[in-house]
Amino acid sequence: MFNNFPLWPDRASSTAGNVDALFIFLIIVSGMMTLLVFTAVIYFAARFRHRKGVLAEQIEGSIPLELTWTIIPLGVFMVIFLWGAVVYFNSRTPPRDSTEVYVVAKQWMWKLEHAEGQREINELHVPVGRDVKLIMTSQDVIHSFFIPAFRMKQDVLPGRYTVAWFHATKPGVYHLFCAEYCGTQHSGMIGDIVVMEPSQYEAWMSGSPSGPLSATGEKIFAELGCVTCHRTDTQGRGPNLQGMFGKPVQLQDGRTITADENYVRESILDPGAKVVNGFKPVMPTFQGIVSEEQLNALVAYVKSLAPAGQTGGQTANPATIAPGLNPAPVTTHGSSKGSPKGTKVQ
Amino acid sequence: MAAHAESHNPALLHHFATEEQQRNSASFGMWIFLATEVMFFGGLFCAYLIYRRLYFGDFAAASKSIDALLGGTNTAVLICSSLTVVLAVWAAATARRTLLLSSLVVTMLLGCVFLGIKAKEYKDKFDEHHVPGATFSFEHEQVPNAPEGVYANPRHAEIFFALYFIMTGLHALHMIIGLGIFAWLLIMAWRGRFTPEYHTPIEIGGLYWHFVDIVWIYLFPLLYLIDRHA
Amino acid sequence: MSMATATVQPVEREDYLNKHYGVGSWLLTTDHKRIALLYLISITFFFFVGGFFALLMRLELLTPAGDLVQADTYNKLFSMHGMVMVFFFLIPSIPAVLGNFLVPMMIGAKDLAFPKINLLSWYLYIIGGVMMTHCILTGGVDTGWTFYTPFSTAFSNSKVIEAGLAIFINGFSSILTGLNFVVTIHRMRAPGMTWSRLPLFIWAHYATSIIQILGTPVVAITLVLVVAERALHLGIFDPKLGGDPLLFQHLFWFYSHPAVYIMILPSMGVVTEVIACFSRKRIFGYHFVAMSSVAIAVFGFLVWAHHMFVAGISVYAALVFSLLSYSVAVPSAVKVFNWTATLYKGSIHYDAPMLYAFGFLGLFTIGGLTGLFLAALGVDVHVTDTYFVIAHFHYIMVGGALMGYLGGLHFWWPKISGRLYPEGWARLAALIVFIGFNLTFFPQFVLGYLGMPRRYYDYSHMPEFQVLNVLSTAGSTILGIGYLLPMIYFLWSMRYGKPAPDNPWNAAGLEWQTQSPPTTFNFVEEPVVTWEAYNYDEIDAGHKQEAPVVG
Amino acid sequence: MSDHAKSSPLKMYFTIWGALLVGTFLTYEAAKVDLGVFNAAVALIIATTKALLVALFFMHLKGAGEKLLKLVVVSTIFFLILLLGLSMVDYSTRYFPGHLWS
Repeated sequence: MFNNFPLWPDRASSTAGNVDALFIFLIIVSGMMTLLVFTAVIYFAARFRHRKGVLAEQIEGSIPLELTWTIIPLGVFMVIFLWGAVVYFNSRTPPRDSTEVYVVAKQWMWKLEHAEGQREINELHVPVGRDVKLIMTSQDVIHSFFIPAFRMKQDVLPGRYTVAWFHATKPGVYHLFCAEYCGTQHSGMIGDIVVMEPSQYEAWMSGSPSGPLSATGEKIFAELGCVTCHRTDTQGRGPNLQGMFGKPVQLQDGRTITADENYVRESILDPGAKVVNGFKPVMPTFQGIVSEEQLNALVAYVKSLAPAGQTGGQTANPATIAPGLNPAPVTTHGSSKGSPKGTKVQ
Repeated sequence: MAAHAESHNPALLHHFATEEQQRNSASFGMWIFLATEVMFFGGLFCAYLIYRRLYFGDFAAASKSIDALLGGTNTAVLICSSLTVVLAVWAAATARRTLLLSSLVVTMLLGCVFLGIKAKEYKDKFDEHHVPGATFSFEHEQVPNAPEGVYANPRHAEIFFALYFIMTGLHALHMIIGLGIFAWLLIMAWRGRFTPEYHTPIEIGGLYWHFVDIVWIYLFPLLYLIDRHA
Repeated sequence: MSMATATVQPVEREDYLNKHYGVGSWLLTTDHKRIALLYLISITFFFFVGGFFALLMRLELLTPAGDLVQADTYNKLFSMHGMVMVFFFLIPSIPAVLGNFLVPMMIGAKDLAFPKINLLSWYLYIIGGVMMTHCILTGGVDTGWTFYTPFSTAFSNSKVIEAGLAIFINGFSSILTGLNFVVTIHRMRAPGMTWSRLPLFIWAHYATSIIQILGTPVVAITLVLVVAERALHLGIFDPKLGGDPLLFQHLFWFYSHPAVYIMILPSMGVVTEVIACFSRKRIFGYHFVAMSSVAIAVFGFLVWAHHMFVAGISVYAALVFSLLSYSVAVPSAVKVFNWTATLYKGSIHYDAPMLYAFGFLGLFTIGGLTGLFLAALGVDVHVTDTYFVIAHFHYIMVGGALMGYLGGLHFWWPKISGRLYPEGWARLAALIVFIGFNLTFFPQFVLGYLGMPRRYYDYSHMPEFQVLNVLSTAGSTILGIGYLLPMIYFLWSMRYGKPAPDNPWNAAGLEWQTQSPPTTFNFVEEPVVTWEAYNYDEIDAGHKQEAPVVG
Repeated sequence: MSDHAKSSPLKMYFTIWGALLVGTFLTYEAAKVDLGVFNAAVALIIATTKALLVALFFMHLKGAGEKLLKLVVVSTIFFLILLLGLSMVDYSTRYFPGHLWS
């Protein structure tokens, strides 16, 4: 009956249940408060309506009452805050060993590239029951990567990476929206998230001939001549990148930072900004020389140099992934690689 | 508050009960206006502090290219003008006509000196292609106190100069408005409109001038003196 | 409630409306009441302009396909709807019309402290308004009312600079109004009008003015930076040039979140007056209601980044701002409870202003409570930038602020115009607005949780959203009729309405002790206040207040 | 202006003027000395002292009969600090080591 008139969105990720639980709690709390106020207002309005000869009874106020309705709501609010914070923190912290997907947003399309090398546009195939981490950036304005069924949203900014993650629990095809207004075709910047059973996903993956993204990165790394300085010994003019990713790095100015995706990105585009201690600021900028996609490949390559287990990247073994938490039957066209747009599983 | 205070003074507006009420309202209004001005500049200071934190070395290099001596001189000029303003208020309150007129004139002269030095500074920046825009260039500028060969990122330096021009430009605009106000005060003082009982416009104009001075007191170290030590 | 009708005088008296004639006497007036009327006319114009854009948007969304207007047109519609409604209607609405008219009268003053600055405010508003209108007529602007960078600075092909400058100039109108109010409330109170005797309408305007004075300049300078960035490519907000687009959002929301309280606080003030009058009672917990206004104004400045939870700010900052967001919910809740308690053992009349106040109570409660959803981090991630947010802030800014504005306009119309509006039509309009509003915006909560993003003009790939959108569009036409009705019968009443007595509601408050409409300087003699606010017990017991009644 | 102000303020005005000039000189000189992170702190402390001198004595905040003007100044500074401080909360923790990406 509700095919055309849904009242609740699909719940297809591990986060979705948590968000829904808090949402339902909020509906109950605010429903009770609304009921309280409405009942009181309607009752008082009817009971104390004007009658000839009956004067209003003046009441100045009551400190105990004021304190009651200050402190009780405050207590309730703090519960909501804590609960919301926990849900948020979990939804913002990608687990280790996630499968990684690089997202490049542009007016008005989503370009997605799996760490394994598959490229997609406005469509993302993911397996059920696996943590997927999105490393996202924009080529132009601010966009926002929004999958309602996963209760997941993250703005995608130009000039830096933002990160989001999800763990799909139910095979199917779900909406992908751009949620941050981005210009003329904002409402056309939509796509499909295709969640598949692991076996089907493997089949889909193997259909693609290209190598992993880090291999592309390695090629670019060689073509741009990065290897001449970033050597695998300690003699290079630049730091040795082996095993560097994810580790703390001591900078020239004394600060220590973690070598994360944004740091690698910044070091390629603005090498002078955060020079590693003991090295000279001799690296030229690659701003305007590498595209966002090439940048992603380079980042993926640098990450692949890290010891296993540090990043996930290619280490996640599909065979070890448990089936979805919610082993619902595979729905209609969750498996087809190029599922036609506009046909959705609800 | 007496309902019918002497309403002989032509400067007392109809809707005020007393002159005191009118004077207090005017100065209170000015202070609130200055609160608005603080937040107006506050947005710029916020942007400045954040970028200074993110791009400290680039900001330091850009800051070093500005002539701090000119900036320091301008600070002294403004402080002197604040003194003459306060003298003008005192002269008006004590009916010293000559001191009042000369203080106003000197204040305006100092204001012009400030703007002149500012213009020289702007011209230098223009000649050095440090004005943000198509001709901007800040290549191979050494970052102070960094190893040899660490150059400022021109794009970040451009943000510094953008903020420098907007902040000092807005300040200079306030100076020009201040000069207009003081020219008007001078005319009124020349015509003998101010008495020890009624000189609110001088007080209020003075508050404005001092505020512009205070803004500069912060702008000077923040813009001119980042990481100057050798 | 017609106890005071006997005081109507048959002879025409001199008042602020008939004292001078001619266009010049209006355009050069410094009378706060005439300036209030100038504002009333100009904001009504912008209200219907903004409303027209809203109706077009709702019509477009009737069907999933983008068939009525083009994508760019739709983007301009919602952008200009937002800018016109926020900056040219809601922010000036109650302060510049009802506040301008009533603040001096309620405290027993002849005028605002700076009448010429008051007139200047209106001219600044008009200059900004003319620029905005010119911008609309010559192509419009498509950045959304939020001007997010780098879209607004480097990508939009519309008239961003003109719109930005229009709002910049208009901002000074708002600042000067707030400045005038604060000085007036501090310096111009009549003898005996102590702070704890002030009507709560005054307290609300005092709190509003704080925000106008301290918040508006920040958005003004931010818009200057946007304009400069767009014209000269400085890089301050442009990531391509090393800037941080989130800095824009911080600066923008530093004002634009408190701006919501500029809209809702005066409305709360109106509702407080109306509830006290029509339940014939002193307000329950006067000091708590007064202080909660100030608390809302101050706490309102602590919460701005809750608009940015998914924008890429640090998770730690998100935690801080989420926690602080609840601080503003508490005083709002306190107000609702105190209004409700005021009804208890009252003697409640159901005149049209009271119906609007009831409507306000209901809609503001829902709007406020759904704010809790948005402040809760985990839920905000899902519902931000969806129709849930749209529904939430319309419940506050239209359900709350506009209901209060209409209620206040009805309540003080006899004082403003000297005429009575038709009560039956007014009650009908209040009912229509309430029903139309809920039908328009309640479905949008559901749409939002389902995931429909805001600012979409075409949802043909999501046909499942259509039923709710149809409901919403249907509601919006009802709402449109509800808003058109008061304009018609107010205009009608100016000519055909019954002459209003000086105090038709038998209400407390100094403004009701003047004649209707008041004379130019409100009072013949400076009133001396010897009674508490809302002394309805004394009024209903037949005690006369000893303020001078003009006439 | 009250009576006692007739003789005393001139001396006070010139003293403040001198102090302000000295402060300016100090700011300029202190910037040339390497004080590490304290360079900025020293500059801001001197600037704030100077601003206070101007506000208290030249703008007559000190002698203002009522507390209202002081309240305006204090609350303005409070809101300015809110603007600067709360936006810094974001910027100083955004690249906190060890969150999100690790």
